[in-house]
This record gives sequence, structure tokens and C-alpha cells, in this order.
Amino acid sequence: MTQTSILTVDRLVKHFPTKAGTVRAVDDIAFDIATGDTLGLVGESGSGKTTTAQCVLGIYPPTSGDIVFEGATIGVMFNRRSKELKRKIRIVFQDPGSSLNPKRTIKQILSVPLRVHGIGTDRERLTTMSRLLEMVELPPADYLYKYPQAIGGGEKQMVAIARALATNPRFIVLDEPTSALDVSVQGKIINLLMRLAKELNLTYLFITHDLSLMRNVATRVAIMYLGKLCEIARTEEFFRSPMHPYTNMLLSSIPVVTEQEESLKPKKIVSQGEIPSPVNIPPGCSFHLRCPERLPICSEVDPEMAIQEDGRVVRCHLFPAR
Amino acid sequence: MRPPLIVRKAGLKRNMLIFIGKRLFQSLFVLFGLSLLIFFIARVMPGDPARAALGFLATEEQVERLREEMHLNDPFPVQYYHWLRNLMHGDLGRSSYTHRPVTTDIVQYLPATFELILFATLISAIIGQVTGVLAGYFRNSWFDGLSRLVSYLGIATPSFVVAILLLFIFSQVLKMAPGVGRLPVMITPPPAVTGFITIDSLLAGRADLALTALKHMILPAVSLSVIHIAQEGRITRTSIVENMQKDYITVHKVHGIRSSRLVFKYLLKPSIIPTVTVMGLDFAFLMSNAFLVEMVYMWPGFSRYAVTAMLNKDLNAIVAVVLVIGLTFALVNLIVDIIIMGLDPTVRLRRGGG
Amino acid sequence: MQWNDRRADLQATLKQRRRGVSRGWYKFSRNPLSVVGLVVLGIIVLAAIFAPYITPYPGHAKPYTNFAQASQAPSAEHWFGTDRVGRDIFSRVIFGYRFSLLIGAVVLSLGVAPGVILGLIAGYHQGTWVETGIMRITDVFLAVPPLVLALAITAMLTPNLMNQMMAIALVWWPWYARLVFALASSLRSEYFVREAELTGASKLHIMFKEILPNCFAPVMTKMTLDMGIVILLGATLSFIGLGVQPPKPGLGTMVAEGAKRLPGEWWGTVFPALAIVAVILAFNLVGDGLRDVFSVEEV
Amino acid sequence: MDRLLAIKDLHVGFRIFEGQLRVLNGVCLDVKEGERVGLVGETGCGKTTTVKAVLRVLPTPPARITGGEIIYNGQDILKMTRRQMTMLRRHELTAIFQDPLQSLNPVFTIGTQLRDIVRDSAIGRGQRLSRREVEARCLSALHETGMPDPERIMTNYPVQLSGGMRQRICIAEALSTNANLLLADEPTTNLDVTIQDQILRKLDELVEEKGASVVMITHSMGVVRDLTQRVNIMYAGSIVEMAKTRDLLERPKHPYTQGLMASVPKLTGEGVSEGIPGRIPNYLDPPPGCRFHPRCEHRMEICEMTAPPFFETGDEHQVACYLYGGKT
Repeated sequence: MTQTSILTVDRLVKHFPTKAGTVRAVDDIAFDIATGDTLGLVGESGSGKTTTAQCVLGIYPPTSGDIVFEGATIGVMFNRRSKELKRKIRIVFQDPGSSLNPKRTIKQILSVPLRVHGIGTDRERLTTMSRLLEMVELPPADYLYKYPQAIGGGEKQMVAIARALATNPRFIVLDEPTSALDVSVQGKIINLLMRLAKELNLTYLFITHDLSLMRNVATRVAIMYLGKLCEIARTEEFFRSPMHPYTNMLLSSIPVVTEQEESLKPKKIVSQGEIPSPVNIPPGCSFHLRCPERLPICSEVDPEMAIQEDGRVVRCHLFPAR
Repeated sequence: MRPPLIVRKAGLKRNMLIFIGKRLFQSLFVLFGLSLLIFFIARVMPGDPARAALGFLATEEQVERLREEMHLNDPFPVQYYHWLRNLMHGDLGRSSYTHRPVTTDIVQYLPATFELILFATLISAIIGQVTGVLAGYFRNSWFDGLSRLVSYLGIATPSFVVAILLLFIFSQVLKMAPGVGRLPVMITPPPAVTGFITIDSLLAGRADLALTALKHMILPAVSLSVIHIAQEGRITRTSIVENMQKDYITVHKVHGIRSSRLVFKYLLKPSIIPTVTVMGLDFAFLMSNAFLVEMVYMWPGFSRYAVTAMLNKDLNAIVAVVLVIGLTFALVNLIVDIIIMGLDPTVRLRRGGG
Repeated sequence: MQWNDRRADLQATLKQRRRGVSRGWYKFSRNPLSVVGLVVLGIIVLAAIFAPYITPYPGHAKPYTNFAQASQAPSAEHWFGTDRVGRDIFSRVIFGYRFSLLIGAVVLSLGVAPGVILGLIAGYHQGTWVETGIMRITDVFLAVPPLVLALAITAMLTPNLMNQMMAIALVWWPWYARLVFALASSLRSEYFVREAELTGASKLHIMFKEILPNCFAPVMTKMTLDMGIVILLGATLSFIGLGVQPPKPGLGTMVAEGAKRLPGEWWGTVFPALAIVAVILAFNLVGDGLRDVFSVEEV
Repeated sequence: MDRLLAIKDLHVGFRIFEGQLRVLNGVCLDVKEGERVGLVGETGCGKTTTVKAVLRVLPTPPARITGGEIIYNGQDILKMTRRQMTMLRRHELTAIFQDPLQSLNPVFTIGTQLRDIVRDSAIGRGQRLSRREVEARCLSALHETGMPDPERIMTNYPVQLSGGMRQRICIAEALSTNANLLLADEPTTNLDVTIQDQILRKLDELVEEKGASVVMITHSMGVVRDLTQRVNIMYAGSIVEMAKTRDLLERPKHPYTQGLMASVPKLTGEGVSEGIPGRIPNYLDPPPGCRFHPRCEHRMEICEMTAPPFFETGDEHQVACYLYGGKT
């Protein structure tokens, strides 16, 4: 790869001690994101994808491991991070209903990042806010003075994106930004995000459970299961020939709408079993209980991440390092 | 999506014990804080407790001796320490009004109040629940409207007003109910075993006496319970209406569950949980409302003792009264929590464990 | 551009606010009982404010005796009758409202602010020692019913109006602390609070600009309902003899005095009692109407 | 095949503070004996209202059925007495809802709830079951849905189970009555894809086995493709297109259906379309004529005046759009 990576996560571990035992939410994962790329972090509920994003954002400090952003270690809570770092890393949350304060107008909402980061004078800020709304294709005159409850879910998400852009960031975490929206609205948001990424040279960490969406959005895809990564690959290779049995299971479970899509789904693997509790992770490979292709070794030894011939990384005994 | 709660059966009993232990510890802490607060106010206020205790006729020397005895010349923490140590031995000091140990007074007066309050709780629970359920189930009917109107009046009328009006109407004008007190003046009360006259009479084999006592209790108990009937009725109604809109009730209906079973089993159980919580709170509030009602009905109970203590600035008694009510409140809340654990499996499974 | 102008900015904000008010009034007016409550409340407040000008015998609120007029039943001259020293009960009831409203207003203005602020701080610092400290102290104050604690404190101080208000305020703040704590700690996990934190907004901004506005509706509703409860508590204290002292016309005091002369002079008790019921009822009705406006859930 | 359920021109409104929400605007839907029909639409289009109207569990007020008929086996459900309705629910109609946690009573064990359903439904058929028979039927109902250890599940409360398990229980409850018609309202929307796949396959298998008819309500075109033979597309309170599932997915005719199909992200990776501009109308004051016209790029004058009737465009393919007829 010729591009430099903007974010590197190395051996990241995040455990939550609870009375019932330790929840191993993120258990030793590593990946990096190149500048201008979109990494799709895909997993089912409880896979640890959101916790990973929260560690990157500094909502939780990692239990161990490194998070490196633009060459500097940032693995601490947000309140110990520099303002500059907060300016560069931004977030768009999943639920547009809860991510905008219902008691504040769009103008007030957009003004917070500008004031906190001392961008512009009072007078300039109004212009900046209008420009931000125009960037997300909302006419400022109609929206600045509205309260969030007066606008639709898709529009709320646009405002959340405008708020993220307010500080002129380098990197945005998108935490399931469209999963609460209908598909007919989703398209607009996704296209907007993709256009902005190109225009502003943004890098995205895109958290989602929707693999079909990732096919159309991500430059690389990473699959998580029970706090561990199963497979990371460039999007096209990933969908052309998925390797990890869990990936295959996910792909085969997706409901699709056309014949061409049906032909792309792996046929031989059928979904079975449920995700075990992250307090009681099975020994060996955590997926072995549900794996149709398990080997005797799988219940004993946890496989390592192994780089394959084409550069992709898979964590499975079926695919040892070459 | 919420993760499942995994608790083993054996763990359940332990959870419960741990929970009760925790709650007892918390209550102890709160009572300690309460005693500190009330003791502090009792000591910092202007005036001389020793003088107040002995009255105007005592000599300066006598007062000074009592000051020594009560450790009033010591700094506040030392005073508090001595008071706390006496408390451990069941000694709350002497009442400056009755000139008897406060503990003796409380033991004597408390049963009369508890008898009254329990009766009032029973009345308000039964009437409140029944009207609440009916009003909720037949929402927007004439009954709902009427009970709403009455409950507004119930909440807005102070208990002393209710007490006076009931006494005035039923006892003085209509002569349907007996007057004040626990028993008519000429009648000797049964030997005290529990302190509850109704029960003591029955123990002594005097059913007639129990009936007389019960008659005496009706008016004050009703005066006490009016406001609680209104409140509990409203809460039950809200809860019923809320639960009727829940998906699971729709699902039960869709599966063709018989409607009597739907209402009295599947709707009622989740709906009474908030009412039970409120009933616990209400028990404590009954104790404070009893202050007024006992005054009006000359009920020889703890609450009237408390009012007398307050009117006479009887410091030791005031401190003791507040603590006793705090203790009762804590115990009732613990019982309520245990009942709720029994009713609501989510609470039962989540407490203590994961 | 039009929106890029300060005045337009202000106008747009005002327009939003006006629309909010008119929508609120619409919801409020859907409940006729609330409107009745509001009207009654308005009359009571105005009457109390202008008591010296509208009551027939303003002098009767002060020490006054006229045994020639004593213990008269209600008549055209004395609407609510007269008491045993010949004072006009109607005039005294109107003056009594002054004390009741004063108690409610003073107690809430003293009690609400500290309660709200402490609850806010505790809610924002949920799970830390700050929360534990504040909420355990709150628990101590809530360990006995407010009436008991207020009575005890008033009794130990000198019983008068001032001390009574202080005592009630002292037992009242914890209710607001607990309410706001519950609201704030659940709001704390909302994404908009998280976003503000990640942006780097200050704690003060988050507590007062992001969280507090969302507590406004329930606090307002509780305050209205509490006005009724505080007035009731004030009347109760007066009834026992630990509040407004005679000859000042406290409503509770009047009921207590009148009660001694039942059943003969029923008017001495019944009218002040009805006056108490009316004001508390009015506050309750208005509070319920506000609850509809803010659509706050019951309890 | 006979018609089992026929919804004819159903209108439902909700009275709220601001006025009358006219939600359902002439819904028509047919289900034949043994057939599986899909009802697809986005949030707020009235899918759930339709289901609740059929089951007669709409809260009235605020809801009001202002017109139309729901004919089940020749009888109008809307005219039935409460007793008849209970009987119908006990062995003819059944349903599964979206949120399995909300669908189960939190303060009773799974066993308590299931036993009552089994017992009451047997009474509906005129049978009185012994305690042992009830128990056996409950266990077999749970077992059928692929639940491990049904005995233990019977003693559990809903909070003790995972989302997938809860939905399996809802399916077990629904199918334990041996109903002829199952209304499944977004039964897998809250579940993960791998679990969704398992549940849908299990549901498919059980329905096949019992020969019941199904109305599958969902927002996902993909779910409909796997499970149904015919599909109805719903927009803002009315059906805009109905056809055989494969036919519709390959050749969507209504502009809304076309927009929806284009918006679905595909595994083939040709990018995501812009979607449909605007949003679902406000039901207080819905647009006159075709309710889709403000968002439609093909709108004509007539669309703003009268709602389009269905036009037949091929093999059982009907579209409510003036692009396909009525231009004269």
C-alpha cells in the first residue's frame, strides 16, 4: 500500500469487569486505516465493534494495546486528550433521535463545536453554520431555527454530519449512521458521506451490521465476532471469495433481492447456533461451537491472525499463514 | 438488544440475602445520618435543654448538674458520642414533659398508632386498588370520571380537615359513630399483650370489646386513608392504562386468552407493582398524617405524643420520635422491596447478581 | 441574505418560542378541569395581592375585637360569618391566602434551586463518589416524611412563620435533588451528551446547557403540584400551632380555632377549610394540565 | 385455491389532539388458502395498523375504523361479536410481533403463558386437556421451534433469554394454536442476520408442515423474496402494487417500488442510489389524489386529483399508478 495509515490499532484489549465475570468486549484486535479510506467494521450485536469505536474515540480507555493516530498514541480517555485531537476525530451516532438535544435549535447545536474550538467570531459563526448546512444539502434558512423534533430522521442525521464537519476533522467514526433509517432515506445519507469523504479527504471508520451496505461503501472490510477480528480484506476480494467460515455464514444469511446477488452468496454454509455470552467465551477459537468446518484443534487452540497470499488477513485454522 | 439475564436457581436465594443485607446496611447508614442531623439541630438551636427539661422552678445549681449529666458543656462530637452510647443501651433520655424515660413512653404509645395505621393502610389499599383497577379498565367511563373528580378532592383536602368534618358530621350531628379515644371512657381496656386493643380484646375473649374498639377506629382510620385512597387509586389507574397498551397484553388477547384471566392475571400482576411501592411510602406518610388525626380524635398514640413533645419543646422526645419514624420507614421500605422482588422477576434476577 | 442578520435571528427565535407557547396552551386548554383550576388560582392570587383593597374589613386581619359582632352566622354583611371575637372570617380568609401563597413561594424559591443543582451534579457524576456523597445526604433528608422533619425543626426553633418556611425549605430540596438526579443520570447516557463531551465542551456547558433544559418540564410540573403540597404543609403546621401565630390569620390556625367551637359555629371551621381545599385543588389541576402540556408521565 | 382473507378498502383513522390522522386509505389485500403473502412498506406506512385491524386489537379510541371490510372465510371480522372474535383467535388467526421482549409478559414464566394459550385454544376446539396433555403440547411446541432444553425454558422468565430465543417462543406460542392464518409483523427486524436466517427458515419449515397461510409484514424486500409467493407494496396507507414475488422483484412497476428497489444496497456493489426524495406525508393532511405524488418524478396532473385505481399490467401484476393506464 502506498498510502500512509492515519489510524493504527494494535493488540487492542478492552475488558469490563462485572459481577458475573469479566466481559471481554474487545479481545486483542489489530487493524489500520489508510488516509482517505473507509474501513467497514462489521459484526453482529455483542461482537465488540462499538466498543472498538468507543476506544478509538476515548469513551473508554483501553485495557491494553495501542491506538495510534497520525503517529501519536491516543489510547486514553477523551478528557485527557488534547483539544486538537478532539477537533480531528469526530463521530456520527446511530440514533439521530438521541444524538441531537431536543431542547436546542439546530443553530445552537451547530454552534457548540465552533465555540468550543474557537472557530470564528460570533458573526462569522452564523455564516459558517449556514455553509455547513449547505454542505449537507439542507437550506439554512429553513433549518437553522428548527428544533430536532420538527425534522425527519434523515434530516437529523444530516445535521449530525454537519456538526461533525464543523471542526474540520480528519477522521470520522460512523456508528451505524443509517441503521435507524428507512432504505429510501439511507441512500441519500450514504452518497452524501461518500461525496464529502472525497471532497474533504476524510477517513471513515464505518461501524455497521449491514454487509450489503459495506459492499457499496467500504474500501476495506473487517469482520468481528465476540471481540475478535475474523477477517480483514479489501472489499472486492472479500466479497469475491470470503474465507473465514463465520464470514461465509454471515454472507449466506443476508436476504437479497436479485438473482445476481443470490449467485454471489456462499451456498454450503447454513447459519446455526447463537452467539455465546461474552462473559463465557468458549476455549480455543470462539467460533468453533457454531462452525460447520471445525477441526479438532479449534476447540483447543485459538488461531492467530494470518496474512494470506493476496494480502488479506484471516484468523482461522483452515487458513494458516503462508 | 438487551442481553439475557443468566442466574442459576441456587444463586437466587443468595442474591436475596445479599440484597437484604445490603439494604439493612444502607438503612443503618441513613438512620445514623438522620440521628446526626436531628441531634445537631437539637443542640445548636438557641435555648438551654437542661433548663427546658427541669422547668422554671429548678435552681441554677440543679440545672448546672443536669448540664454536666447531659454532657452539654462538652463539644458537639462528644455530646453526640455519649448520646449514641446511651442509645445502644436503649436509653434515649428523659422526656421533659412526661418526666419518664422516652423509651418507656414510646413503647407505651406506639401500638395504638400502629393499630390505627395498619387499619388505615388496609382501607386505602383495598378501596384504592379496586377503584384504580375499575377506573383504568373502564377508562373514560362515567366511573372513571367520577373517581377522578373524587380523587382530586381527596388529594386536596388536608387530613385534619377530613378528620374534623367526619367527627363533626358522623359523631356530633348524625350520632352514628362514637366520639374520640380508643374506647369509651368508662370501659377498662383488656390486659395489654400486643398493645392492639382489638387483638387484645379477642385474646381476652371479649369480642364485644373488640367490636367497640373497631368502631372507635373507623372514623380516624378513614380520615387518615382518604388522601391515600386517592393517590393509590390514581397510580393504579395509570398503571393499568399503561399496561393495557403494552404489546404483551395485545399478544395475550391475540392468542385468545379468556378475558377474565387476561384482566385478573396477566394485566393485574404487572400493574400493581408501582402501587406496592407507593403503599410503602404511604405507610410512612400515614405516620405523619396521624399527627393531625390523633390530635383531633384524642387518640392516645405515638403521634399525639410526638405533637405534644413538639409543642412543649421536649428535645429528647423529639429526637426519639424522628428516629422511630425513620426506623419504621426503613423497615417498611425493606418489606416493600422484598414483596416487589417476589412480584417482579426482573428485579429479583438483577439484584445482587450480574 | 435574510437569515444572516441579527434581527432576523432574534425574530426567528421569538417566533419559534411563540409557536411553542400557543401549542402548549392548546394542549392545556383541552382539559377543562385545568382551565377551571387556572381561573380559580388567578382569582385567589389576585385577591391575596389586593386583599387590603377588596376585603370588606381589612382591619380584621390585625388584632381586633368587637364582641358585639361575635360569633355571627354567615349573612350578607359577613359572608363567612364572624369568629368569637367578632372578626369577619371572609376578610381573614383572604388575608390568610397571603400567608399560604407566601409560604409556597418562599419555600420553593429557597428549596428548588439547591435541589436542582445538587441533583444535576450528582446525576452528571453518576457512579463516582460525588454522586454517592450527594445522594446519601439526600437519602438522610428523605428518611422521614417531610411533615415530621419540618415539624421537629420548627418546634426546636421558635415557632413562627419565618422559621416554618425555613424548616419546610430545608426538608424540600431533597425531592428536587432526587427528581433531577434521576432525570440527569438517564440523560447522561444520551448520545447528545456524549457528543458534547467528545467535542470538548466544558462540564458546566454540558450540565447547564445540554442536560438542564431537558429537566425543565418535569421540574416545572412538580413545582406546580408542590405549591399545593407546601401550602397544605404550611396549613398543617399552623393547625398544630407551630406556624402562623394568632392573631395573624393563618388558614390552618383558623381551622384549629374554629374546631374548638364545633358543632355550633360550624362556619368558623368550614369556610377556612374550604379555602384551603380550593387553593390546593387549583394548584393540582393546573399541575396536571402542565403535565399534559409537557406530556410528562404520571408519578 | 379459496380466498381465506380478503381486506377490502379498509380505512382507519386515529383521533389525536391536532385532528384526525387518516392512516389507512383503502387497503386491499387477498390471502388464499395455504398461500404466503408479503406486505412490504417503510416505517409509518400503516403495516402494523393493518395487522392490528385484522386482529381487532387496535386501541379504539384513538383509532377508528371508518370504512371497509375484513372478510375471513366468508365472515366479516369487523362485524363479529367479542365471543366470536375470541373463538377465531383461539384457532383460526394468530400473530407474531416485532419485538419479542415486548410480546412476552415480563412477570410470568414462559411455561405459565404457554400453558394458558394451549389450554384456552383447546377449549376453543371443544377439548378439555388434562394437565399432562397441556404440558406435553407445550414442550412439543417449544421443541418444534428448535429450542434446546424446553423443560428448562418453561421455568424461565423472558428476561432470562436471548432475543432469538424469545422470538422462537413467540413462534411457538403462535403456532401452538394450530391456526390457519399467521400474521407475522416484522418478526426478525430486531435480530442479527444469522439469527434472522435461522428463525425465518424455521418459520418457513413449520408453516409448510402445518399448511397455514402467512401474511409476512416486513420492510425488507429480501425477506419477502425468500418466504413469499405474492407480495403487496404499501405506501402511506394504501397498497400501490401487487404481484407474484419474483415478478415484482424483477420488474417493479410503481415509481415507489422502483425507487425502493434501487435504494436497497446490493451485494453486486454497483453503488447506492440517491433514494426517494422527501418523506412520508403527514397523515393529518395527506396529499390529495395519489399520496405518493409529491415525491414522484413521473407525476401528472391527474395524480394530484384522484387516487389511482389498480391497473392490470400482466400476469396477476397490478399497479395503482396512472402511468399504466387511465390516460384517456
